[in-house]
Amino acid sequence: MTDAIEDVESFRLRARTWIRANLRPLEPHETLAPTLALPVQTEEEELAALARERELQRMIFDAGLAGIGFPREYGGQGLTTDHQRAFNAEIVGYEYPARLQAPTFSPCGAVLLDFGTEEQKRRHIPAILKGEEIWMQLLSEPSGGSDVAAALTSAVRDGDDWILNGSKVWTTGASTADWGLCLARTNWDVPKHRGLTVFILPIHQPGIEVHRIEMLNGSTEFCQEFLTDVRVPDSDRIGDVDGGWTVGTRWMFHERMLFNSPFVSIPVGTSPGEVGAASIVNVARDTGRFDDRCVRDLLGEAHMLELVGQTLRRRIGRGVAAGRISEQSAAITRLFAGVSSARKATIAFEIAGPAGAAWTADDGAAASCGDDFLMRQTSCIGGGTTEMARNVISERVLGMPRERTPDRDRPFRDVPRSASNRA
Amino acid sequence: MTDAIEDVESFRLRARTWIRANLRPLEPHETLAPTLALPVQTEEEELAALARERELQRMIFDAGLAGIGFPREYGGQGLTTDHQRAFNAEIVGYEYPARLQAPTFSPCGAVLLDFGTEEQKRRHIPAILKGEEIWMQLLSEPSGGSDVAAALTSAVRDGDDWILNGSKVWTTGASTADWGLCLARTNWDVPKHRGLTVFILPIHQPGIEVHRIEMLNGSTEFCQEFLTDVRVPDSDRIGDVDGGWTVGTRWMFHERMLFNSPFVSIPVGTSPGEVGAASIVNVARDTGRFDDRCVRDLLGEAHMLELVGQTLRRRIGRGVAAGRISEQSAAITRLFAGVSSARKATIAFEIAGPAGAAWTADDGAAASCGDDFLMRQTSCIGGGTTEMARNVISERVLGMPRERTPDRDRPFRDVPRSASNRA
Amino acid sequence: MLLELSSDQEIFRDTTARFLTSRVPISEVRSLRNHPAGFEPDYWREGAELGWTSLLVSEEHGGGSVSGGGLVDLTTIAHEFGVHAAPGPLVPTNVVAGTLSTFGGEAHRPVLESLLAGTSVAAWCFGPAVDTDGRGPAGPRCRIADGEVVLDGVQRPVEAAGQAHHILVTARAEGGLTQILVPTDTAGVSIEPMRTADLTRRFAAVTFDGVRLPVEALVGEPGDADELLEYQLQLAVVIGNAEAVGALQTAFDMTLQWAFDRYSFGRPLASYQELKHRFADQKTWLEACHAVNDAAAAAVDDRSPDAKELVSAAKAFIGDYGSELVQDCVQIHGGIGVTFEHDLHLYLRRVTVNRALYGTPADHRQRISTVLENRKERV
Amino acid sequence: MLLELSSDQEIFRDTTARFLTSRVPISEVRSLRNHPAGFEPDYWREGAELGWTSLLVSEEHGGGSVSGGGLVDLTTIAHEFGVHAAPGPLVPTNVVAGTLSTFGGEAHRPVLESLLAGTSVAAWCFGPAVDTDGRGPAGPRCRIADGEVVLDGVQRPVEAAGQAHHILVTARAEGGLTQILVPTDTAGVSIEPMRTADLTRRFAAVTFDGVRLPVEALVGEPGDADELLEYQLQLAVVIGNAEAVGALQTAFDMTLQWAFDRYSFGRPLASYQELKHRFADQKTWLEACHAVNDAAAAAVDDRSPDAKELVSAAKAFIGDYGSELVQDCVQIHGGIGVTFEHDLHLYLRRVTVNRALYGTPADHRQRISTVLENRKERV
Repeated sequence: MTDAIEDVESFRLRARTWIRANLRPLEPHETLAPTLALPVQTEEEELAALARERELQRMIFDAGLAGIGFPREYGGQGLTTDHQRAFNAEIVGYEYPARLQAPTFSPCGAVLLDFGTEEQKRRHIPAILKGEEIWMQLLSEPSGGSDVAAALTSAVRDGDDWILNGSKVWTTGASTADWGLCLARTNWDVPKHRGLTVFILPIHQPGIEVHRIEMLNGSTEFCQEFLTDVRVPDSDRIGDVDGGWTVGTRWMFHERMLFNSPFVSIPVGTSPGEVGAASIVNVARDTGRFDDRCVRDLLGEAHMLELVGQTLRRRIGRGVAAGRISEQSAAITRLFAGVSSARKATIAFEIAGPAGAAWTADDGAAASCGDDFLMRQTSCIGGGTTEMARNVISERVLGMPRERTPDRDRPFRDVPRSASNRA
Repeated sequence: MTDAIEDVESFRLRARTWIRANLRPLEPHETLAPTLALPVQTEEEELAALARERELQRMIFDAGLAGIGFPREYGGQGLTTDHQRAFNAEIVGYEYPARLQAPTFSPCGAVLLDFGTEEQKRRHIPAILKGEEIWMQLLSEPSGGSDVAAALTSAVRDGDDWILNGSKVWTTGASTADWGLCLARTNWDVPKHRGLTVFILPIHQPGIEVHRIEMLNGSTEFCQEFLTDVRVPDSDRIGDVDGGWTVGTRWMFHERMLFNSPFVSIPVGTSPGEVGAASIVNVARDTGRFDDRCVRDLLGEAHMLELVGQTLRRRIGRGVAAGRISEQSAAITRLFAGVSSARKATIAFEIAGPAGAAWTADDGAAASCGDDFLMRQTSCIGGGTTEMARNVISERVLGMPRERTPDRDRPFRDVPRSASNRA
Repeated sequence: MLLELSSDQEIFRDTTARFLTSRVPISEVRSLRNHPAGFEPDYWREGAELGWTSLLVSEEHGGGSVSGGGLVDLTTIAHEFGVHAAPGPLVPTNVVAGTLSTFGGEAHRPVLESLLAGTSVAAWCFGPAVDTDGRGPAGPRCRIADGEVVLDGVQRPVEAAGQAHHILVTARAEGGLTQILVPTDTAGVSIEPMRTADLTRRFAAVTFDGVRLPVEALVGEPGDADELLEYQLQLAVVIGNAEAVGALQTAFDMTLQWAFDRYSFGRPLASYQELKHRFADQKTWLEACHAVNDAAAAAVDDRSPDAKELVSAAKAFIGDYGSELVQDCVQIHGGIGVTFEHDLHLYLRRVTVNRALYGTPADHRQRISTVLENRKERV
Repeated sequence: MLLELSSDQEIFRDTTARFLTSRVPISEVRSLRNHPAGFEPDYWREGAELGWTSLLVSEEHGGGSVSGGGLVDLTTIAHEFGVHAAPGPLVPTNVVAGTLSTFGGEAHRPVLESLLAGTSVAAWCFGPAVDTDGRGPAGPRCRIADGEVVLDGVQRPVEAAGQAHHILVTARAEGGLTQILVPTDTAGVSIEPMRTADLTRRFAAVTFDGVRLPVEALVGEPGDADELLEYQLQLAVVIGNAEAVGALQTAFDMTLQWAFDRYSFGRPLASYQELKHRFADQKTWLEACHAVNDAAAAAVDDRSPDAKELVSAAKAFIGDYGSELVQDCVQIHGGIGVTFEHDLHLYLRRVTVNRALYGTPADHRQRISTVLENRKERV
């Protein structure tokens, strides 16, 4: 009883028409994707921006353009990555709900779609697509680093409920989110991957205390949460008890695939959190160094990295979509993006010269290069480190022998851990 | 009954006076240190050059300047690394016996000095210092790669003799050497390090068959030897039976320390096998590109690497000599030299432009850049790979945990090996 | 190469792959180092019958593409050339054939036909090209007068000049850059072979000393060859890149297999994390090399406005990262990887020589920055 | 820092190390980010009593070195500044003190004395310096007439200009580069604070608008400051490098310890081969940073002919490799390494800011190539 799905080009035209008629064109210089390096927003500004985005999302929903890859029965459009890509091309240069895309639509919405019960999906996915629910991920922990499956946050069964205790870190949007997706340990007597369970829970409740983390550049985008006796009904469990790693694996896959996802709108050409090659051109202009052949060499390199990154993303995205290469190949895109972004930050800093050490507003585009350089490794850390990406590529894509993991076959409570996290 | 040793400055003056009076100043362009990238010599040319060097060495011996770090009782001067360094400064720009230094004086001569019996030392060291004996190393094997202790060449006891069978590779000077230092397996029923023994043997004998290896650039400097029932008297054993790894460790230490050795004369500023920064300047001149800021950037980088390498070698050499840092720190020098040499070959190739692909004699210094680039990794492979150097630095210098070595505690005959070397 | 070829493209590619496997196995390639031309005429003629020289030529001239994108199709052949370290002047012959089909006059038709038939090959002088810093001797100059073109100067290195019947030359004339198709047997043309880091390709320095030709030898409008030269450069770079990517793919596959087979300290090399991570980088660079050159090929076929920057990004990236990739393959092999006996150097050579031809990575980064400079708007 | 200090040098270094540990522990350094000057006057005065500002000053003027090599001695102090991420204008104050002692006239003696006593600090304008490409606004210009110097122009960034009583300025005059010691309270001097990536150092843009001073304010011969400026640049670079190396040493030690303490997948990070090899690279670069800057310091002290190239090699190497080293420390720490709460960024800042000051690595590579160009002989 499925309808034939809408042709990509007719969808593109429909999207284009609606976007041009309803969305505000961006001013030159206006950026939507928040990056660590941007001037810090106040909480009021953040809330106001978000309110506007909820409104925009509702408009998009009402126009029949929301949730391109989500099934129609949950309020989505039931279309494909190609349709999403067409939308991403059309949205370039227009205001759109940038903050809602990740982690709300994906990985959170995508995980709900993959593992949620019918009831959970009906309750949350339409609300997400209307801009009514904003979600956050409660995944990383202070003790864990890249070893996400070593979560120490515990969930203990209590009748029809679970009681959660522990701490999560590197979350974003804790002050603005409505719901969270949370990975917790439900069994300490089995190896780590087999004792995890995923829950969903409302964020604003007394048992959850939120601390902002100040980054070295003054940004306070990230938070740490302390969960104390947070009660979650079993009906808000996602997937099986102790089956959380199955969910978590998919969760992290969606995270890596953001740029090739049918769930997320990202204007073509965007690389959030990156120092773009175009802005490096402005650094060269504003320092009056465009004629220096060495500077031109660096500009050429930056732009080369950007073009290669875009074409690589397209190749891997299509290859995965067509089933020609494994989903694990997303790690290739992630690795390239991280390393090339760090290199671009270095190039900008080099071109800025002394303005990288000290600057005033007169320095134009050169003014933020020093702070960006200090933060440059975030592109190789956030969203899974480049080290983890290299592990995935060598072991999962190339099939090389797995690293020795002494925690693999022993009860999690007996696994050696960092001095600071030992019992 | 030791004399007070000669003061460094008075030694320097003595050396200077003799060198200027007796040795031929080099022509501009003349190089002595053979590198892989040089035009191939014919065997006759090689032999003629060597005969001249034996003659020079005898002159140096007669002048009381040979074997600076070797004890006087074996014909040496009983002096220090500082004296050797003074000699290395004075010899710059003069003809000297470059081919005799390594591996004859060190590691071969140095190993004899460390582990030889009194009789072995009296027989061979004076002969070496007079230029009468040229030595070669029979160390690496085709199966072994970096794992030198996994030698498959076997030595079986037969009365007062040993019978050697096997194959050695990456040897130099096989056609010109008189004696060889050889690592062989004498016990297969213990872990690999505990079943090795070192022998010395004359090279020109029927049981030793030599094949030249053609490198991709046409050089045939390296050989592979096949040893068939080579009989060695037990009196030509170096060190204890099954104690060969003690000898081997020291042997490789001498190899790493060549540039800071009291046994070896290397003109200050030489880096054998390397593309020198000075020759890169000539590439820039001969391609008419000295005024290109990008080329100047690369020239600056090449010269920077050279200066840093020199100062690093001095720091590590002095630190080891003074006992401030462990002997294992020589791996730091080796790593830096390998990586920076590869980078310099790349810089030269980049500057050469199309002359790196095809050239005539008109291209001057640019003419060899393509072949040098093809061979560039030899600087990171020969004399112990950079990977091994990184292992040594992390494990021995920094004390980080050792790699898992499944061969460590099991009889060598049971160790897993490459398909091609399995029984 | 594209992850998904059409079935026509796949058949086309596979035919060449099988031909190369049987006609120029690696042992044959190795022995060609002493062959004066680097390839056998029969081999080239049979290859031409498989379509090696017809993809950039229009159907009316006897050519035609498989997919509608002639350069994209040609990259599948070039990829196989890299995979097999195959001999033959693929780049210059195709550049000249494509040029003659689009811009050549009636006088050039017989030459074009012989290139299509594989009975002759062509050389292409990469002239005073576009944004590089004019290193090397000044390129040729020409005068046009009395129905004649007179050509003087030197060009080097020129691939296959010694094997070609014709050389397409770019010369400076009073009105601007001008292209001329020069028969190699014309009086005043002398060809001096050069040494090379390649085994099977042959390069020469070509001197033109008062070479006189009728104006029919001109290709395109005299004084107006800038765009033509730019287009030729894009073709040459993309074909050369595709060869390099094929060579990289083989070197990578070979080295990965070696890491599984070779044991050190009782473990396969493939079990060492540091090597695993290097293979992860290699794989990433390799996929990126495929991706950017495929995009560049499509952009050139489509005459897309971003063709220039994509082509130069591909050249710069494959030149630098490809070199590091294949050199790391050498490193992982150890000493055996730099012996003549081992196959690895055949791929190393292809990547190395292609990096140095038609602009180094640094030259192409300058080209990219020129594109950026000409973009007026501030982003 | 040198592997072997003399016992006098060791006592000297250790005194400062202990002083910094007690007076500016890391918690104090972190809180100084809101301090207008970045350091307390008492702290600086006490430091001066430990010899921080006297090493480049001759004994007759009340200074003196420990070992005979004043700059080498000073690098031991600068090293401790880096190790402790310590505040205070060590570079400009020493550059000015050293300059005034050697080239200053009687009129400058009181200033020199106050610098030695630590009762004031000085700023130094790194002017139109040597072989860099003159980026930024043109430096100041001056005229000398009627017993007066008149100074106009802008200089930025100038370290500690807002905290200094005097600024040593290099200006272009008709006869050539000229240096002038300008009291910051002179009419026409305005000082605008700049934002910075540092926490405790303060930088400013300094504008000179018709500033008039008596000719006694001149330092050295007017029109003849090229060599003086070169010498000052060498001092500034070596001192800044020594700070950076101290910071690198601490960052490295801290990260190595972290690798031993932190477990991932049931194993300490230190057991992962890929990380081990990165630590091996880090250790190699770190030793190389020590080695080349120590050699540069000695060469400057000895007025050796290779001082210029060694100083620039040190700046270029420490700038590039040091940055990669400390960024890799961040990477190994993961997210916590870029939080304000963690100490690592204090060292990251020191290395980063020092890389950008007094010529970037690229600027210093150009300087090296000038040295090479001026070497006439072909090697």
